[in-house]
Amino acid sequence: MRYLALGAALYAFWLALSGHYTPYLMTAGAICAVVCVLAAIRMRTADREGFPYELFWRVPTYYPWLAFEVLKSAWAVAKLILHPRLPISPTMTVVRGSQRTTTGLATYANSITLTPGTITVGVNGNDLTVHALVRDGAVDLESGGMDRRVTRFEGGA
Amino acid sequence: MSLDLILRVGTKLILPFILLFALYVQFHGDYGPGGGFQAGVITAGMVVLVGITFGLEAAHRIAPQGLMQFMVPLGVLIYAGTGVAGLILGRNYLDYSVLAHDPAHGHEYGIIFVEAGVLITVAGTMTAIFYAFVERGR
Amino acid sequence: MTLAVDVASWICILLGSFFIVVGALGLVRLPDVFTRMHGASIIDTAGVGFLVLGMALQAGASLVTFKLVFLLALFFFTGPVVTHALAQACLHENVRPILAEDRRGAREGRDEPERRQP
Amino acid sequence: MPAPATLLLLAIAIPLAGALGIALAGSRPNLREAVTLLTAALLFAAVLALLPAVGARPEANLYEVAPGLALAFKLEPLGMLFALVASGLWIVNSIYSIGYMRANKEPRQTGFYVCFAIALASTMGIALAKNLFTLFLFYEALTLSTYPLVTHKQNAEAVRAGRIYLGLLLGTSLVLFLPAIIGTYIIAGTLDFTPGGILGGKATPLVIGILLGLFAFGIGKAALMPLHFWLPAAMVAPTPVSALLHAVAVVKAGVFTILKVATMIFGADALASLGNSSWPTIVAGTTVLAASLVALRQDNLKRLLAYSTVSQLSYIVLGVAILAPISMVGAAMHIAAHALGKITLFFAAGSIYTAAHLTEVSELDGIGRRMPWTMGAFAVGALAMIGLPPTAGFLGKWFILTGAMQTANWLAVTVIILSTLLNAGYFLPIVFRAFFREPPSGGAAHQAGEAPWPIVLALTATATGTVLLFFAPGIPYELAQLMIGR
Amino acid sequence: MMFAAAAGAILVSLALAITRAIRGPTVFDRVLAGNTVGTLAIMLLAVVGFLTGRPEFLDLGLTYGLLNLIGTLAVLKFFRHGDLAYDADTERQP
Amino acid sequence: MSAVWPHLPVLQVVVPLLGAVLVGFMRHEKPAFALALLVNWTLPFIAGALLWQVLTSGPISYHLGGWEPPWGIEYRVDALSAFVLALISIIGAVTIPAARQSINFEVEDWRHPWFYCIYLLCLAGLLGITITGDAFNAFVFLEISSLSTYVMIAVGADRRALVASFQYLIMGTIGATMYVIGVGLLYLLTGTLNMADMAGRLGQAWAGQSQTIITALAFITVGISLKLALFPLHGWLPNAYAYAPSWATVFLSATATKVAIYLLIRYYFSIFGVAVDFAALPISEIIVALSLAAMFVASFVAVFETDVKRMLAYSSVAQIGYITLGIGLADQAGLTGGLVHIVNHALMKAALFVAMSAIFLRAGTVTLDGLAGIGRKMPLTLTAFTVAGFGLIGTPGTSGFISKWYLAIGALERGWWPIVFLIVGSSLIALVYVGRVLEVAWLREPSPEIAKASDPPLSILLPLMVLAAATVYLGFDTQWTVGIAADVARDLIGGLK
Amino acid sequence: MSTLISLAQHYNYIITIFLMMGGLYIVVARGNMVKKLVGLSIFQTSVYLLYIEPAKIVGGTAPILDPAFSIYSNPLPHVLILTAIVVGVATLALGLALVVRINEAYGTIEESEIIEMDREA
Ligand code: NA
Ligand code: NA
Repeated sequence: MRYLALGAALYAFWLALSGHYTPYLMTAGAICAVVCVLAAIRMRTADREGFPYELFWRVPTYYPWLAFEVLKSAWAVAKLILHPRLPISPTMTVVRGSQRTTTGLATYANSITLTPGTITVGVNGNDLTVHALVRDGAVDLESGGMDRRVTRFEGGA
Repeated sequence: MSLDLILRVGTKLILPFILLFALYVQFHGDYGPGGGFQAGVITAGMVVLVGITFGLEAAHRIAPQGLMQFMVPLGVLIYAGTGVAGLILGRNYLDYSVLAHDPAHGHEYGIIFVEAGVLITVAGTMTAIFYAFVERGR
Repeated sequence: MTLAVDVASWICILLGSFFIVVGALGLVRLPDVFTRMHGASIIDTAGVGFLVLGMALQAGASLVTFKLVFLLALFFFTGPVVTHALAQACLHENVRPILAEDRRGAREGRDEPERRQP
Repeated sequence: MPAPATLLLLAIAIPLAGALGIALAGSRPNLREAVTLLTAALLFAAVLALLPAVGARPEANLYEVAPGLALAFKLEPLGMLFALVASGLWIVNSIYSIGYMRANKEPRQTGFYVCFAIALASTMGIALAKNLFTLFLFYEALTLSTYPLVTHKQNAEAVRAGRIYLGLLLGTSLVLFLPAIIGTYIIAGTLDFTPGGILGGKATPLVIGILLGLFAFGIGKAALMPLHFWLPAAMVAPTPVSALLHAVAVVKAGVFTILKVATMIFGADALASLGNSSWPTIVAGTTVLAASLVALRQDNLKRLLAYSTVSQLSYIVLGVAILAPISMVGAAMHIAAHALGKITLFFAAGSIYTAAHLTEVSELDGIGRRMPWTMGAFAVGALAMIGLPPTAGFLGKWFILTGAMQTANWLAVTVIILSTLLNAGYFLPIVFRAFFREPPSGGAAHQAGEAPWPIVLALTATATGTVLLFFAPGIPYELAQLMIGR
Repeated sequence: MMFAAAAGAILVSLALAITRAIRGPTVFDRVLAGNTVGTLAIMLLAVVGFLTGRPEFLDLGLTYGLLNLIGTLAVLKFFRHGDLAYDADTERQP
Repeated sequence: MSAVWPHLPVLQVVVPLLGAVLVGFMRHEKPAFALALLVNWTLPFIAGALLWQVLTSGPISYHLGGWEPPWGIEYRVDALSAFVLALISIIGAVTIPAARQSINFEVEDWRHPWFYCIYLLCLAGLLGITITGDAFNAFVFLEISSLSTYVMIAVGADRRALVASFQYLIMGTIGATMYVIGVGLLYLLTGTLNMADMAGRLGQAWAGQSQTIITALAFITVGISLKLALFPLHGWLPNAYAYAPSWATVFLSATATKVAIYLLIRYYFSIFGVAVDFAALPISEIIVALSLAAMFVASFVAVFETDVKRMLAYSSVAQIGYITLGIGLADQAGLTGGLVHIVNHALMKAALFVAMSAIFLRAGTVTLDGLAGIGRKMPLTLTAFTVAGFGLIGTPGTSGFISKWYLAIGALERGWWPIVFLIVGSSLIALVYVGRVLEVAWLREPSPEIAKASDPPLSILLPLMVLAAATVYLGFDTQWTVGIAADVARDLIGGLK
Repeated sequence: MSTLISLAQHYNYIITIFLMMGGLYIVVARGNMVKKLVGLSIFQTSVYLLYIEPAKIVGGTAPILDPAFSIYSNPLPHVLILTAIVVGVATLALGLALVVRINEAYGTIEESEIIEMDREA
């Protein structure tokens, strides 16, 4: 099932890229998709961690929110950088990710890193070590809003 | 270990797509920029990524070293051979129009062969170089 | 192409350019490698995002848009990975961040629960 | 009887073939020497056979290496004279060499004879060259083939001498001679030797003067001062080599080339455009006197002879510089005369070294009683150098002097008279010591005995030749006349 | 016009990033800057592609993006372990 | 035969290329060498046929893939390129037999097949540069040959070979890049990469775009000059030649720089010269000045070298100066001299370096002192060395004399008579450094180290003798050198604006 | 639009020159062989931009010659760029391989130190 989904995704990817829908290229695309799936299997990447298609339908709900977060913090950091006195207060903190799957945890960590102003510098078990450009960034991360979001995205709760 | 959680998840997700993208570039060489070379580079890049993420053994599993070394001349042979085919069939070197009844198709086949040759050589070379460096590092 | 879309795309492109320049500025201005990563990540996210969006608007619903989206996705998935790896490498090489405050101590020393494998 | 053209080529081919034969016979000394003598005899025969054809001036054009660079030979009177002298003296020199090399147990004799033969081939090439390119080719070949002979001993001194020899001869020829040739080619459009010259009226006196300078000093083998010192340096070589350098081939090739260039490249009127008592006269004159003065102060016999050669060569150059036809004749004849005289002297010096191992003039008291033949021959040679009858030396000098008087070139006249006195000043004392001084008691002079017979035979022959040439100067005189077109 | 402006902005940023790459001080600063340069170059490709009506430049951009990623990771891995293909599974201790 | 005939141009390149590929599959030294030998020996026939074809019935144009130029890549063979093709092919064919012994002695075993593969690749690249009529294609071939050259140098036994190779890689790449930048400018200007086409359009572009054209000219000149080691851009050459495997040095010294020179001539006389009036620019003066500098400075350095291979390398720089001098003089005789010297120097240098490889093989040293008395031990080798050495000096009766004769005539035709003295003067310096070696080799007592040394096997001796003989033969029979070169020069100069 | 293109081309040339000078500077100024190679790659990169926009006059004034030319004789620029990239990559790879072996042979990749070691040897 997962393999089929992967194959389908890959083929869609092909068609989207190609733009030339000659029979020759279409078939070639199909074959290539299959080849890739086989390769993925051989690389042992076609598992839940590597291709969590269960989560895909939740993407539209999570990523727009993330994008908005990114925009906000980007604006904040921009102001900091442009501020003549450069009023930063670099802070290290540890936040706990409540996700159960590695995928979920990874998503959380990446989301933190994606939002300007915070970077996941280390993962130890479920504890994410985070470097924040300003103290407030660290603090409201600790408040755990994003953690809950990600957990929901992961399909927990 | 912790490096590998994020690296692993991220990598696992994109690996198959990288390979597909490589093949896409390979087959669309005559439309956009590209063809064999980028395809080869990207393929090799994928192997490298596997290597640095999951270790050399994993890389060897999908790209055996001996095979890579063999691929280098093989690709060139295919490339040059295709040209010679044109020569043998009485046309100029690299003139593929004779490879099929309809010159246009002939050209297409020719291009396909050539691009395949390039892909094989480039992928082989790059991967072999990567392996060589790893060996040196040891 | 309607004026509205045009204007929108222009705004996006302007914003993108703005964020890119700011990010690069941060790369130069900020004091140490960790803080500089933040500058860089502005470029990777907001800057790239807006530029791509702007171009996508220009291109309309076409192949180009698809590719732009892929480009964006690439950045979204790989940017953090790279940054993270970089931070890891820094710590591994004992490149310590300049800190105004370290809030780790308070929250250390909790045993982690066994995570069931996916 | 082969055709003259063939003979021309034979004259060069015979010694080369000889060299090959000698190399092959290397392991068996007697056979090797036999080959040497045979080759020399054959060569002389070939050259003699050419003599009747001189008037016709036969040619042999091998082929054109490149436009303007033809490998070609042509028989000219002067060349004939030079070829005769060289090939004739080679026979004598070979006989002498056999005696000398064996008596002194010299190493690497095969190489010695091979190089000797090649040197002779080169000499023939110079003598019979039809154009400057061919001449230059063999001129360099002569330098290179004689280098191993000069460095024969292969000790440090020989190596140093070799450097000077090669550096100076090859150097001057490449840096001065060659540009002169190129310039000539550009101006005249040809390099062929032509009676009356090829440069006449083609260039300004300045250019002509520069070219003349390049030739005069570029032809280092003529040993004009200050480019003479390779000759004394080369004295380290075995005596037969010295003979080859001074009499048979090398220096003669130098003056021959100068004569040839003067008469057949510049031509009388081109030279005349430089005016009387021009710098060549001065250079030549200075060399004559200076070299004689140096010789006067030498105690080592061979060095003394070397400097005498330097001065004698400049007589010949002087003969050219005077620009009178008769003096040209004199110059030509002096080539032959000096060749015979000087080879006699060197044979004698070598004979003394071989028999008594003496090298310094001061050691020669009474040596004449022990080695009458040798010292007799030496006396004859000395007279030839001074230019007194009954030796050939007189004729050449006399003609040159006449020319100088005709052209009222008093500078030259003075030079000749002064130098004659100087020559007498350093040669006669030697003869006097040898015959009229008491030998030092217990000195080497007491062990009786001449040198081995081949040596004595050789030097007697050349001495006789020196005298004969005075009484029967026919052939050289005729040739010299032909040369200046009478 | 916009694209020209964007191209200009990108060039400026490139200059800044390169200055950082040159100034360092740590090798990681250089890597970071290098990565950023890569990103900017990709955007420049995209923009110039648009500017000159050559959308196929985007493929070039994607390619470059992938290689940029792989390159950076490889460099980091190398600095971390002095060994490109250090086997992850053998790395247990922190 | 008739089927092959029209495809000779491409075969000239494809044969060695395919050879390289096939050798690439091989894991054993014997078959690899055999194949390399076979390939090498076919090339002269192809080149000869091409030369004959060109001389009898004019230039040949071959369109890769059947695309008409300037759409597609054109292989263009005219007298000049055929001349150089023949030279390279013959050098390769003559020297390859000498390779095996030397390579087996100097290079690790597992590298042998690899080496022949790279060598054939290099050969293909050099031939490609010479035969292609496409500016960018020339760049590709240039890099193919260069990269393989770096490898050939790097496999030298001495670790300094690595550094030499690296330095060459840096310089060479800069050169190639500058060349391709220059080509790029021309491409922007004319929209074509076909050389002939380019030449045609530059003329029209000159009016408005002289600055750009001059810039391009500068880039291309510097770029190529780096590859041909024109003084003062020769820094890479001495070490490269000194530490590369002896046989690699033989091949490179005889061909690589020569092909670069060919390319320079091509650009000056067939592309820029056609479009631009060189008399207006000081190019000639600059080239001549640099050439003279090379002839003297490099020769002087050579005099003080104690490693004979390095000495010969510096002499190469000087000799290249002679060739570029001819290019700079750019008159009938001068250019002829330059072209002739390409051949003459290639042959005599090949002879000298083959001799060095033989000496290293037998005596294990190439230092001046190490060569003491070697003449007694290896008489034939040293005889050949001596002959070629005199060729280097330019004594009459050797091919070197012919070259210098024409160069001197050319200088006088230009009215630059002092150059005549400089030419002969520098050959005097050559006399010094060659003389040093000869003196040591012939007149010193052999040292015990070389007691067992003897002349090399026939596989080396024969090529050596052939090359030395050629040095003498071409000093007398010049119809194949001067004969062709004069015509080529006439055409090239005739084409100038 | 043509002014835009010419503008963009100006960028091309600015970058080209910038990269050339920068790369060359690094090659010359740095003793570390890896850095030299990096500089070299930068230097080579300058070429790619040059080939992006063919058949237009440098400085972007009106296209020269009759346009017919620039229509037909255009080997696709990206093919050229691509080839240049291939060459660049190959060179870099070879260079790095050399550096690795140099490091093994000398224990350093600082040119000055290596030269010093060779002088002593
Ligand atoms: Na971030
Ligand atoms: Na050379």
